[in-house]
Amino acid sequence: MNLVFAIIALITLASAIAAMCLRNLVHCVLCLTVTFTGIAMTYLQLSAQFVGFSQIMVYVGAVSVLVIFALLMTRGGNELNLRDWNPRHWLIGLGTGLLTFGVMATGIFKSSLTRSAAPDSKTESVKTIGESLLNEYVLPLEALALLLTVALIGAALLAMPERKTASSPHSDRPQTKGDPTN
Amino acid sequence: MWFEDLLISLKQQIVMIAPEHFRPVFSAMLSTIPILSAFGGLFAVITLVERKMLGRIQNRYGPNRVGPGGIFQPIADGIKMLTKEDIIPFSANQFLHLIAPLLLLVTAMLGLAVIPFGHKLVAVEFEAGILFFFAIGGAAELAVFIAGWASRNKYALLGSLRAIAQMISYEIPLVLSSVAVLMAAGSLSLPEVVEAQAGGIQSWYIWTPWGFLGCILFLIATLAEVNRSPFDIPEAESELIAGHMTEYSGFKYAIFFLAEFVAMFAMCALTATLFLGGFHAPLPILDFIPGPFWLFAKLILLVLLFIWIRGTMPRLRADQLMEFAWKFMLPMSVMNLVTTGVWISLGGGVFAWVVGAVMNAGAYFGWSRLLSQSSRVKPRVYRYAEETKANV
Amino acid sequence: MNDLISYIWLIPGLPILAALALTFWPVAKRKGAAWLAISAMALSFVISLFAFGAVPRSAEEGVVTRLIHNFTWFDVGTSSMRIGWILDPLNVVMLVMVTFVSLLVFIYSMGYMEKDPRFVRFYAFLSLFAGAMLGLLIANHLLVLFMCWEVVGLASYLLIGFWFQKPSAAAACKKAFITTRIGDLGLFIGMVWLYGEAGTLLFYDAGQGCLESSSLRLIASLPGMAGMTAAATIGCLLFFGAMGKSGQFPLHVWLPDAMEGPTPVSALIHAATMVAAGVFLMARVHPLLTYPDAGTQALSFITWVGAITALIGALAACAQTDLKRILAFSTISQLGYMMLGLGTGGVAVAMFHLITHAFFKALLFLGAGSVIHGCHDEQDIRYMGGLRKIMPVTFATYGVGMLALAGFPLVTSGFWSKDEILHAAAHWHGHPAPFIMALVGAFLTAFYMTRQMCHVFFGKNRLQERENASEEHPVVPHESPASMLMPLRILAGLAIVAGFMGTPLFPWFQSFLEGGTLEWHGTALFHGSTLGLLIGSSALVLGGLIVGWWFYSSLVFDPLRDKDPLDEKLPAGWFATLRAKFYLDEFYESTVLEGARLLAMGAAWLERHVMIPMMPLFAFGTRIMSWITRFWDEWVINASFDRSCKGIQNQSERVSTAHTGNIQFYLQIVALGFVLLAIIWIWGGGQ
Amino acid sequence: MDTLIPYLLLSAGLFCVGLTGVMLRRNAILILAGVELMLNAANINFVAFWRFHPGADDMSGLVMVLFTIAIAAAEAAVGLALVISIFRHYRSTDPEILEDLKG
Repeated sequence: MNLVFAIIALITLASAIAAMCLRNLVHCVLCLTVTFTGIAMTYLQLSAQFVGFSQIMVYVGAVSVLVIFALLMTRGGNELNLRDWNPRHWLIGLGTGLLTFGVMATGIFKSSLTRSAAPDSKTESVKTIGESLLNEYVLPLEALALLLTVALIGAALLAMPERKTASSPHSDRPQTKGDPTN
Repeated sequence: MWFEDLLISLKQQIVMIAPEHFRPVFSAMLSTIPILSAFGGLFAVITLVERKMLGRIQNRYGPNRVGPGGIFQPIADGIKMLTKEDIIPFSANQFLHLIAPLLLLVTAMLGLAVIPFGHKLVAVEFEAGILFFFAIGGAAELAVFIAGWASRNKYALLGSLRAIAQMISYEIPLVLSSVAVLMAAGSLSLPEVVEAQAGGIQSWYIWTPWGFLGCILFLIATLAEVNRSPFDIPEAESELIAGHMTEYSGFKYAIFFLAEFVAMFAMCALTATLFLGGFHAPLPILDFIPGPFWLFAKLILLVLLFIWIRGTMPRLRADQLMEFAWKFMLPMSVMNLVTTGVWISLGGGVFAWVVGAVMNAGAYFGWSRLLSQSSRVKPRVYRYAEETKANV
Repeated sequence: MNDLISYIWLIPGLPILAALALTFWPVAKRKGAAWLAISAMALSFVISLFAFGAVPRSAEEGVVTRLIHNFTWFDVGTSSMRIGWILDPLNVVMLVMVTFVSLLVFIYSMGYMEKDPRFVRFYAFLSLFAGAMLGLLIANHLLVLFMCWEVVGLASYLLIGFWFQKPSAAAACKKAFITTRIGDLGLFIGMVWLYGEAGTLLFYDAGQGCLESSSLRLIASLPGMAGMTAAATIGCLLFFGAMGKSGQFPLHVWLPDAMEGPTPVSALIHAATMVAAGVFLMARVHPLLTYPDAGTQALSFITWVGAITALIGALAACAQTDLKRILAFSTISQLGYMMLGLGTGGVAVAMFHLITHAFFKALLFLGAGSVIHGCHDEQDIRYMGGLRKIMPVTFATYGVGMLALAGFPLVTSGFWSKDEILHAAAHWHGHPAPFIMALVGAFLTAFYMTRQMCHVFFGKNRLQERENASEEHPVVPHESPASMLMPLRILAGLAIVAGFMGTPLFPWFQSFLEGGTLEWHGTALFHGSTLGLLIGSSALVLGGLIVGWWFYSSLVFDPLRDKDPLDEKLPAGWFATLRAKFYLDEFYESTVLEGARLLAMGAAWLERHVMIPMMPLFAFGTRIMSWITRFWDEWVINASFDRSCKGIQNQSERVSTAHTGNIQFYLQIVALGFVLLAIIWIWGGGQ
Repeated sequence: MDTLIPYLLLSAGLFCVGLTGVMLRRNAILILAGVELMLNAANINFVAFWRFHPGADDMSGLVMVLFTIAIAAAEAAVGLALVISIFRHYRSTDPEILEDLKG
């Protein structure tokens, strides 16, 4: 049990770090997909099947593909330089990240909540989830439906080509102010 | 029933042979190996049948040289594929190039794990089985992308992007039309869906108005999902050579082929499970014939239907394909959900049947009329060409 | 049968549905449209007959049994708006009469409007008109009644102005609408007042309605205006509405002008729907007026107005030359009789005359329509004449109607119903003048109807002498088609028969309306003053007929060349006054309209000679004010404000350097802040 | 003994990796990916706490995860659309150039 989890966690973390470090963007996304799959495996580990499958369906099936499409659509721009990491304060950023992790880890080890053992068997039933979605959480569910609709329309509108302006995807330079090279 | 019980007890006996620690693994292998071998064999048979049938449709013989009537053609094909040179393009990403067909095959085969082949004959019994099926199916898109991207070939990349766009678009009506069945059965578990259709041909879901429309939508979406003709644009030879498979050869190509067929089998098995009563016999008298037989019979019938469609239908254009998915399939499947809701709230019966039929037929005719009025078939738009012209 | 009450809405509902169908479905064929409207009306008539059978008669004197169906229309907060239908003897006889007369008018219109291009629209309006009137009849709620009342007004506006291409018709429909609206103002105020006092507008509601004893007691005890009780005041206010609708003096001026509409419309307005609404309203709220010691002033007001109207209408009718205008003034006069009867005798007396009048007035108008149709839209009686031979059916039926209107003794319905009114007026305790005015009116009625008959049907035909007639295209009068004659025949029969349901010998009508046992009063005719009054009124009527014949017989008089005999006999100027309808229109013109004009001129003068000269003064004041504020602005506000702005700007320039515009930098700050907080939390021993 | 700690540590690790990526990557798409990572880290916490919660039928944790997944998907869609829209204007997805509001 713990061994399986350790392997999964290791793969997940490693691929997450790879996703945030690699130079090649497509590789980044593929690593990200592995991370998402690892997280789904963690859910299955925690005997949350429904959520795990949802995770695979949404993240592996949809979000990563979306990211890939976005990547392929934003190619060929005026990349400033080849260095992908932010050159100015990458050390500060890294430090902040490590500091955050340290603080969180300290908090986790200090907390008394984490001492309790898991109940022996806890099964998630799809029916119960559905019932609590439609009883207790029906209002958030409806709001979410609205949000998804709005997001769908909004994303389509945002990504639509702007016909009026001259800055079509194939024109050479933007007409907007702000020279990006300074 | 007797057949399934026999199989299960047999498996338990065999598992006992293994040492204690290996029993779970052994049990899993005993569940999977028959399924995989059955579908592998089916793959061989179906490729031959497809070529023969297409030949008949096109007024020619089809393979008839190897063995009597060409029945050993699959074996010959296999040998040919295995002995061909495996070419990896120089600039391709070797690891990803290798892993793509395997990933595709794995996703296709994993889908079979939740299909109930008979009473209690299901490899893994998940409570959210159908969700698993679709989730794994979603991962196939990623495999297609990896194949296209790792090849470092423009045709391959374009083909894979087309395939992904198509699969994502058609996944929505696919899932929505199966949701209708889940609503009626009240469960996400496929064995329970099959149980809900027990009792002969008249209780299959295809005979309800929503089931009928849902089944048709599901079949169309399935065609698109497995890139079969008339939705085989990603592999349109005349446009994209072979799509994401352009840079593959030899055994990897064969694996692509196998994955595609297994995916088709899995989808057909799911169709049969959702709408055609799964492993149930059409008449209660025929119950003595084991369930797997019926499931495979239905599956093969559907596959033959697909081959027939491939032989008769011309290929769609890419923009028409997407318009069809978003403008027709999606509204119809949403409408089908509404109809299902009405059906359930009316509690079935003749009245509900009439209401549902009227709702669905009205939606179909009204919507298709509206669509055909609003958009006559338009010439293909070359946006890139137009805009450059405008800029010049 | 008692659940019929819940379907009673079908009676107005069907014609209104037909009207809607004809309005929104304009592709209907002309014939089909007419038959749709007619069949809807016929169904309403059948339902009305069932309703008539369903209304129970009560054997007890003064107690009326009513079928009531009340329901909640909508809820406002905790209180709910309840409306309802009612079915009682009062409205059931009206229902039968209105549906029947409307049905005949509908059938008649098929012939009369045959060539009109807006035939379908005409039937839509007619159906709306009749439907609204029927809704008014079955309403058990004053507001519902008022709404139907207004729809009746609207439909009358549409129908009177149906030939709106004629300027006179356009003016007439506006006049009708506005004049009745003046009366409606009174009705509306009365309604609001009634609601304020009684708290409900339901007429009958199991003891809670505003016309039932508990509310009546309350209203009768409250003080109203001008020394009257609230009941009397409300009654008077409601009567204002009735005055407008039923053409009572002085709001009767629209009624003669309403003759600009098509003749079937006139028939419908005068016989069945519009003018009857006012009388019906007063009959409906009659309990309010007759509550002991509460409504006497209102009743005498109604009586006087009725008597004056009866006399004035009759007088004006004597001098008119337009065929339909004479009938219009006769209607005004007869409506005056009804109000007189209502004021002196009660509901049954007025309603009896209303019913009989409806039949013979519908007959007269339809007959007049037939004459006009036959004479190719000629309406001036001086150019008619001799039609007796050419239009025999029209002549015979018109003669019956004329005799009924004049009140020819014993055989006609008008005699019996008018006699009831005279009887009631004679026994009125107030003043003898109304009775005498009514007698004079009765004499004049016979006189002017004889005058009209002589002009139209006797002598020789003068249609050729019209300017537009020529030798090549002679204007030849002809008899009307069967669809127009059939209603005439039916109505002629009824104009005679209807009277016998309310003779003193066998007063079925009174007992039906007011309750009480019905029996044969064999000697009632010879009882007390009844006989004298019968003989007296008969003599008056016969006298009127004889005088009329003597004046206007074709043997001695040619309308086109001779001066009107009445003009010769009367002192100079009297006849002109009568012909000009007592100059009432001119009076309104010079008072109301002139007043409004003077007001406008006054306002213009004020503008031109007072406001404009004052303008420079204002401007100068404004300039001075602005000088002061400018000084203040420049030397006090700006100075301090500019300095402080400068300071803020300098400071904010320093602060704004923190805004790098880089989200990642911001996020870093946020993360560090989080780390800081977490450290503090952990350091503080947080769990 | 199986405790919450490894799950929480995994979650914290993922969160910090995502955070660092968001702070340092120069491609807006990968910044969005980092945000997704952070959201997923939170989700792991939800599921882990649900698993270790003694109540039998309380599904709140899972429901929250489902909500988060849906919202994150919407966020990804809108965010990527924004990135594409930005790319059309500036020909770049580097957040550093988006500093028109710089003080």
